[in-house]
Amino acid sequence: MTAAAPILSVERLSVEFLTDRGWATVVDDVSFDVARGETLGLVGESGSGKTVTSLAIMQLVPMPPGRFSGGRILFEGTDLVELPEKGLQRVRGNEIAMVFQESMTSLNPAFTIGDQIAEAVRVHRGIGRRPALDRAVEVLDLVGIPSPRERVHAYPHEFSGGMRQRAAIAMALACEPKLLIADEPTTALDVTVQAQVLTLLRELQQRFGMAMLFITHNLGVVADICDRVAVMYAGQIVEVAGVDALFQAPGHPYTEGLLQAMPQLGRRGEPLAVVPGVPPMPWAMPAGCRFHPRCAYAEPACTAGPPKLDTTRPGQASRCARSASITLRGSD
Amino acid sequence: MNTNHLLEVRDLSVVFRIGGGLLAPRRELRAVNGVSFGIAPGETLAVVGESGSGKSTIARAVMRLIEPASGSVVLDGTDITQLTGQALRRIRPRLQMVFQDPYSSLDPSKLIRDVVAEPLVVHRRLAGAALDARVEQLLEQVGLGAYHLDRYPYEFSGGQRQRIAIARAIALEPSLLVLDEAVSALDVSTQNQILNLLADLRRAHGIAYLFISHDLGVVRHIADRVAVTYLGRIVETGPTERIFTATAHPYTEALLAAVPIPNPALQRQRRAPPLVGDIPSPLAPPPGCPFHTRCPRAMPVCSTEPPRHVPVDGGGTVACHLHD
Amino acid sequence: MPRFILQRLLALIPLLLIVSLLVFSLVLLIPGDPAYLLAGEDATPEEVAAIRTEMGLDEPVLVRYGKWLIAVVQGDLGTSLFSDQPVLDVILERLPVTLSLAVAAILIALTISIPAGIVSGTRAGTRIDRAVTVGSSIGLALPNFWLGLMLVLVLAIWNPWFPATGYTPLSESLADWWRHILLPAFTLGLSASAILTRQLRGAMIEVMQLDYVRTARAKGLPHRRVVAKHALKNAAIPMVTILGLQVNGLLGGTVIVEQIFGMPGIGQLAVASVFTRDLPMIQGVVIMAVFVAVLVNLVVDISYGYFNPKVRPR
Amino acid sequence: MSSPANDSQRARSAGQRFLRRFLQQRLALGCLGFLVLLTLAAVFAPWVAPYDPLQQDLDRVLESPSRDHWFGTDELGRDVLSRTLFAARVSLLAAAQAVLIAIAIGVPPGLVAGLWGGRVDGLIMRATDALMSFPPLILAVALIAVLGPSLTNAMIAIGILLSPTFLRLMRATTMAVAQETYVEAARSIGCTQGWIIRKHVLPNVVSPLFVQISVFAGVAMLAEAGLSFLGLGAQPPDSSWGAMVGRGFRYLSLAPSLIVFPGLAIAITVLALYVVGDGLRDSLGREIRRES
Repeated sequence: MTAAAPILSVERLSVEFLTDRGWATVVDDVSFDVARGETLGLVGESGSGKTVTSLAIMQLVPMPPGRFSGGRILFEGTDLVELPEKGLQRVRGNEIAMVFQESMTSLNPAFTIGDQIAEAVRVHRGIGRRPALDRAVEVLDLVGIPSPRERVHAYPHEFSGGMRQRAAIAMALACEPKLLIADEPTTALDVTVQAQVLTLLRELQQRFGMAMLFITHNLGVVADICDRVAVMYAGQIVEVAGVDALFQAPGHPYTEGLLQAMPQLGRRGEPLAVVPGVPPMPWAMPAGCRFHPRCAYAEPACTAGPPKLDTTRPGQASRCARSASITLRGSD
Repeated sequence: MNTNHLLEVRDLSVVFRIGGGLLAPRRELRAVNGVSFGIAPGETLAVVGESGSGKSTIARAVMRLIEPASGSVVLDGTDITQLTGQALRRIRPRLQMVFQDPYSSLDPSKLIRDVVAEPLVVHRRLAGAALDARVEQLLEQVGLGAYHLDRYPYEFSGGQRQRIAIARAIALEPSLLVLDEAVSALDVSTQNQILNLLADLRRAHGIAYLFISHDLGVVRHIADRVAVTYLGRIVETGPTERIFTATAHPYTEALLAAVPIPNPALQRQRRAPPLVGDIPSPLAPPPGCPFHTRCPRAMPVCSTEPPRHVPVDGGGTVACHLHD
Repeated sequence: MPRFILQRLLALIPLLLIVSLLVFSLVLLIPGDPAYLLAGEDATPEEVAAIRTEMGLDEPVLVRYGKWLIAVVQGDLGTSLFSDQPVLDVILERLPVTLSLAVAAILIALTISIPAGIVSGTRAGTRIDRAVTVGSSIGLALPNFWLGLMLVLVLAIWNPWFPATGYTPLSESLADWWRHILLPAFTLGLSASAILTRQLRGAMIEVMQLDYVRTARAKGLPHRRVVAKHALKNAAIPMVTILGLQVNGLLGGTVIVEQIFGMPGIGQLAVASVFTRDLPMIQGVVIMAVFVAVLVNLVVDISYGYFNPKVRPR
Repeated sequence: MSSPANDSQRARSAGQRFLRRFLQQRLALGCLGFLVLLTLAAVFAPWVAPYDPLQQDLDRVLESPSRDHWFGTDELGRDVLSRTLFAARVSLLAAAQAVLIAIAIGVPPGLVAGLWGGRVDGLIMRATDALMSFPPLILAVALIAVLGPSLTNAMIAIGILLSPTFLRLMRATTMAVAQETYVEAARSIGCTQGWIIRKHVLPNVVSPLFVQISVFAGVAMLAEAGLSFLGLGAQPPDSSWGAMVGRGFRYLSLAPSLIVFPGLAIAITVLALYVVGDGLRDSLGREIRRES
C-alpha cells in the first residue's frame, strides 16, 4: 500500500471480554497499517470494537475483564504486546499519545492543566519542574489557548469544553509523539468547536509530520480529516480504502449502508435509508459473514463461511464474498 | 398573532437562579430570552442550536415542566402558562414529549405494558380489555411486537426504548409532540429508523412536531421550518430550504460551514476558517447582539444595540444589524 | 482563603444555635419536676427550692434559655451539682486526656487504613483484597469495649507488656504516654480504620476506572505514580468526608474506652455524671464535645479544598 | 446495553431478579441462615437453654467452660450459655426496636426533603447536621442521663442517633429518583404529584433503604451493647450481651470466659448482619443501584 515501512502495523489482533455469557470476542482478527504522516480513520457504530482496538494499541485494555487472544501490534518494528510494562511506559505519551472523547472526565480535576501536561514531559524527558512547565506553556500556546502563561495554572473545570479538548491535545503533543491516537475527540463538542479542533489537528499534523489514528462514527468528520479509512463492524474490519475511494465507490455493503444513512443524503419527504436490524451481540455472532442478516445483497453462500478481507482494487480491501459481483452506491 | 397556529409562543423568557447562600451572591441565568415562534397544525418546526443555546429549556417551558419568567405559550387559544392544577392536567394530552436519554426516561421498575398504558390510565381514558388492546396497538404502531409487553425496560436497546417512549407519547393522540434531541443518543441507522417512524406518524395522524436538535443534517431532512438559537435567543427563522440555501444570519452561516459534508473532495475545498472562541457564558451574556464576540462581520453597533427581527426574502426573519 | 474560612465560620452560627437549643432542652426532657430529681430522693423542700432558684426553673423557658445561652457564650457552664466546682474547670482539666486519646486513635486509623485501602482498592478481587475486606468487616463487627478488654487480658494481664489502666500526660513522659495510650487508642481507632479502609477501597476501585486515570497511564506514567498521585488525591475526597464523621464517632467512643482503661477523661466524666445525675456537668460535657467536633469538622471542611479544587474559593 | 432477549425467556420483575442474585451469594445466604437460627434459639430459649438463666449455684462460681457448663459459670454460679441465649432475646429485640425508631424518625422527613427541596430541605438538613455534630455516644449518654437508665431509653437514644443516616439516605435516593427523566416524563403526561410519588418515586427508593436495614441493625446492636456495658442500657434482671460483658468486666482476670462468649456472640451476629447487608446491596441490579 505505502512505500515506506508503516509506523504502526496491527496484525491479526483479537481481544476478548468476560461477559455474563462467558468470553466474547469484541475485536476479532483485526489488521491494518498506519503509514508515517498519514491519518487513518477507524469508523464504526457503537459497540463495533473501534475503541477497544485503540486501547489495545496502547496496551490499556482493562484486564480483567479483557484479555488478548492473539495478534501482534508492531510499532516501528517492536511488538507492543510482548513489550514489558517498563518499555510500554517509555512508548506511551512519548512515541504514541492519545486524546479521548470526554475532555471533562479525561483530565484529572484535582490538578492544574499545566501540572498534567508538565508531568508527561518530566517523565519522558527527565527535566525539572520549571522547564517542564515552560514546555506546557509552549504547547498550550501551540494549540491556541489564549494567555497560556496564566492559563497553565487553571484547573480543568475552569475551562470550557473546547478549551479542555485543546488542553488534552496539548498534553498529547507535549513530547512530540510519532503517532497520535484520537478516540472520538470531537464527538462531545459543538459543531463550531468541532471544526476548530479538526482544523487544529490537521495543522499540527502537517507541522510535525505525525501519523494519526482517528476513531469516529461520523462520516462527515472522516471526509474532513482522514487519508485512508478502515470500517469496523461487529469486531471486524470489513473494509479498508482511501478516503475518496471509500466515499465514491465503497467496497462493502455495510459501508454503503452507513453512507446512505447520512441524513444529508436523504431527500426531503422520502424515508431515510436504514440498515435494517441491529448489530449482533458479541456472544451471538451470526455464522458466515457477520453482516449477512442485515445485508440487502446477501445470498445463501454468505452464511457458508467467514469471508476474508480481500483486496478488490489497488488500495482497497473488502470483507465481502460478493464484492466482485455487486456495484455499490457512494455518496455522490 | 397568527390565528392559524396550533401553538403560539410569545416573548418567552426563562430565568434560572443559581447559587445563593451565605455571602455568595445569587446569580441569574437567562436561559431563554424573549423567544417567539408559532407552529401550524401538522407542521414540524426545528429549533437548532449548540449547547447552552437554551433549546432544551424552550422545550421544557412549552411543556410547562419549568415555569417561564415571562411570556405566553398559547395552545389552540389557551395560554397554558396561566393554567394550574386540574386545568393544566386536562390540556396535557394535547401536548406530549419524548426525551433525549432513552435510558433514564423509562421507569426501570415498570413493565412496558404499564409504561405505555400510564397516560391512558392517568387520564381515565380506557380500562380493562380495551386498554390492553390499545396498548398492543400502540406498540405495533411504533414497530414493536405485542410480545414485548411483559418485559422490563432493561431488556431493550436504546432505539427500542425510544420507540416505547414514542408509543407512550402518542397514546393520548396529541396534536403536538415535543421531541427534545430524541434521536441524538442513537447510532445513525437506528436514528433513521426513528426519524422514519416519526414521519409515518405525522402522515397518519397529522401530529405537529417541535423538533429540538443540534444536528443540522437531520433538521434539514425533517423540518418544515427552522429556528436557529444562540445564547437563549432566536437569531434566525424561516422555511428550511431558505435557511440552508439563502442563509441570512452570520451564525447560521458559520454553523452550516462547520458541519463537514460526506464528500472528501468537496469538503477539502469548502473548509472555511472556523469560528473563533467559545459560546460566552449565559451567566454573563455580551451586550448588544449575543453573537458579536465571535462574529466575523461584527460592526461597532453590534456590541451596543441588540438587533431586531426583520423579515427576510424567501420567508422568516433574522435578527442581525447587517439586515437593518 | 480567609474569606472562605469566615464563610464557614458564619455558617456555623445557625448550626451552633440549633445545637445549643437541643442541649438546653435536655432539661425539659426530664420527666416530672427536675428540681426534685436533681436534689435527690431525700432532699428537704428547702433544698429543692434552692436548686429551683439556682437553676432558674421558676422563670419562663425562653428566658431561661436566653440566660443560659449568654452564660455559656461567656464560658460559664454552671456549677457541678456533685462537686460544686465550676463545670468548665473540671472539663478543661480532663480535656487533654480525651483529645490525646482521640488524636492517637485517628493516627492509628489512618496508618492502617491508607495502605490497606490502596492495596485492596488497586487489586480488587485478588487474595490480598479479600483478606483486607474480611479483616475490615471483622474490625467493624467487633464491639470496641470487648476488644479493649481482650487486649487488656492478653497484653496487660497475661503478658504484662502494657499497663492495664491509667494515664500519663504527654508533658511528663513521651514513652509513658505512648505505653498508656497505645492500647486504648488502638481499641478506639480500629472500627474507624475499618470504615476508612472500606471507603478508600471503594473510592480507589471507582477512581481507577475513570477516564483521567486512563489518560495518566496513556501519558506513560509509572503505575505507582498513577496510583499515588492521580487516583489517591481524588479517592481521598470521599474519605475526608467520612473522616469528619469518624471523628465524632471517636469522641463518642472515648466514653467506653476511658471506662475500660481507667483514663480520667471527658468520657469517664460523662458516665460518672449520669450516675450522680449531675445535669450541668452532662450539659457541659455535651457542649464541649460538640464544640470540639465542630472545630474538627471545620478543619476537615477547609482541607477539602486542598483535595477538590472545585470547592476552592476563587 | 441490553439485548432483545429470547422470546421463550420470561421477563423477570426487579424483585425476582433481586432474589435470584441474592440466592447466588453463598456467604450472605449462610449468614442469613445463622441469623434465622439465632432468632429461633432466642425465641425458644426457655426450651433450648440447658439451665434456668437465673438459677444460682454458689458452689460453682466463676468456672471455666466444662462439659456441664459449656460457656462456664458467672459470679453467682449461673450458666453462661443459658444466660447468653436469653440475652440474645434482649439484644435482638433492642436492635430491631432502635432500627424501627430510626426509620420512623428519619424516613418521612428524608422523603419530604428529597421531594420538595428548597427551603424545607434546607431546614431539615440544618437540623440533621446539628444532630450529626453530636458525638453519638455522648448524646446517647446525655439523653439517658435525663430519661434515666433503661433499655427502652437506650433504644430511643440509639434510634435518634441512627435516624439522620436514614434521613440522608432517603433524601439522597429520593432526590436522585426525582431528577430522573422518567419522573419528568410522568409529569409531562399529566400525572398528579401523589401518583408520581406512589407509582414512580416510592418503588424506586425503597430498595436502597431496604438493603441498609440489616447493616443498621448491626450498628444498633453494637451501640446497645456499648450502652449496656456501661450500665446505661439493659437493667437487671434483664441482661443483654453487652450487659453481660459489663458485669464480667470485674472478673476479667479470674474468669475471662464470662466476657469472651457474650462478646463473641455480639461480634459474630453483627458480622452476619453486615455480610447479609452487603449481599443484599450487591443483589440490587445495576438498574436500581445508584452510581455514586
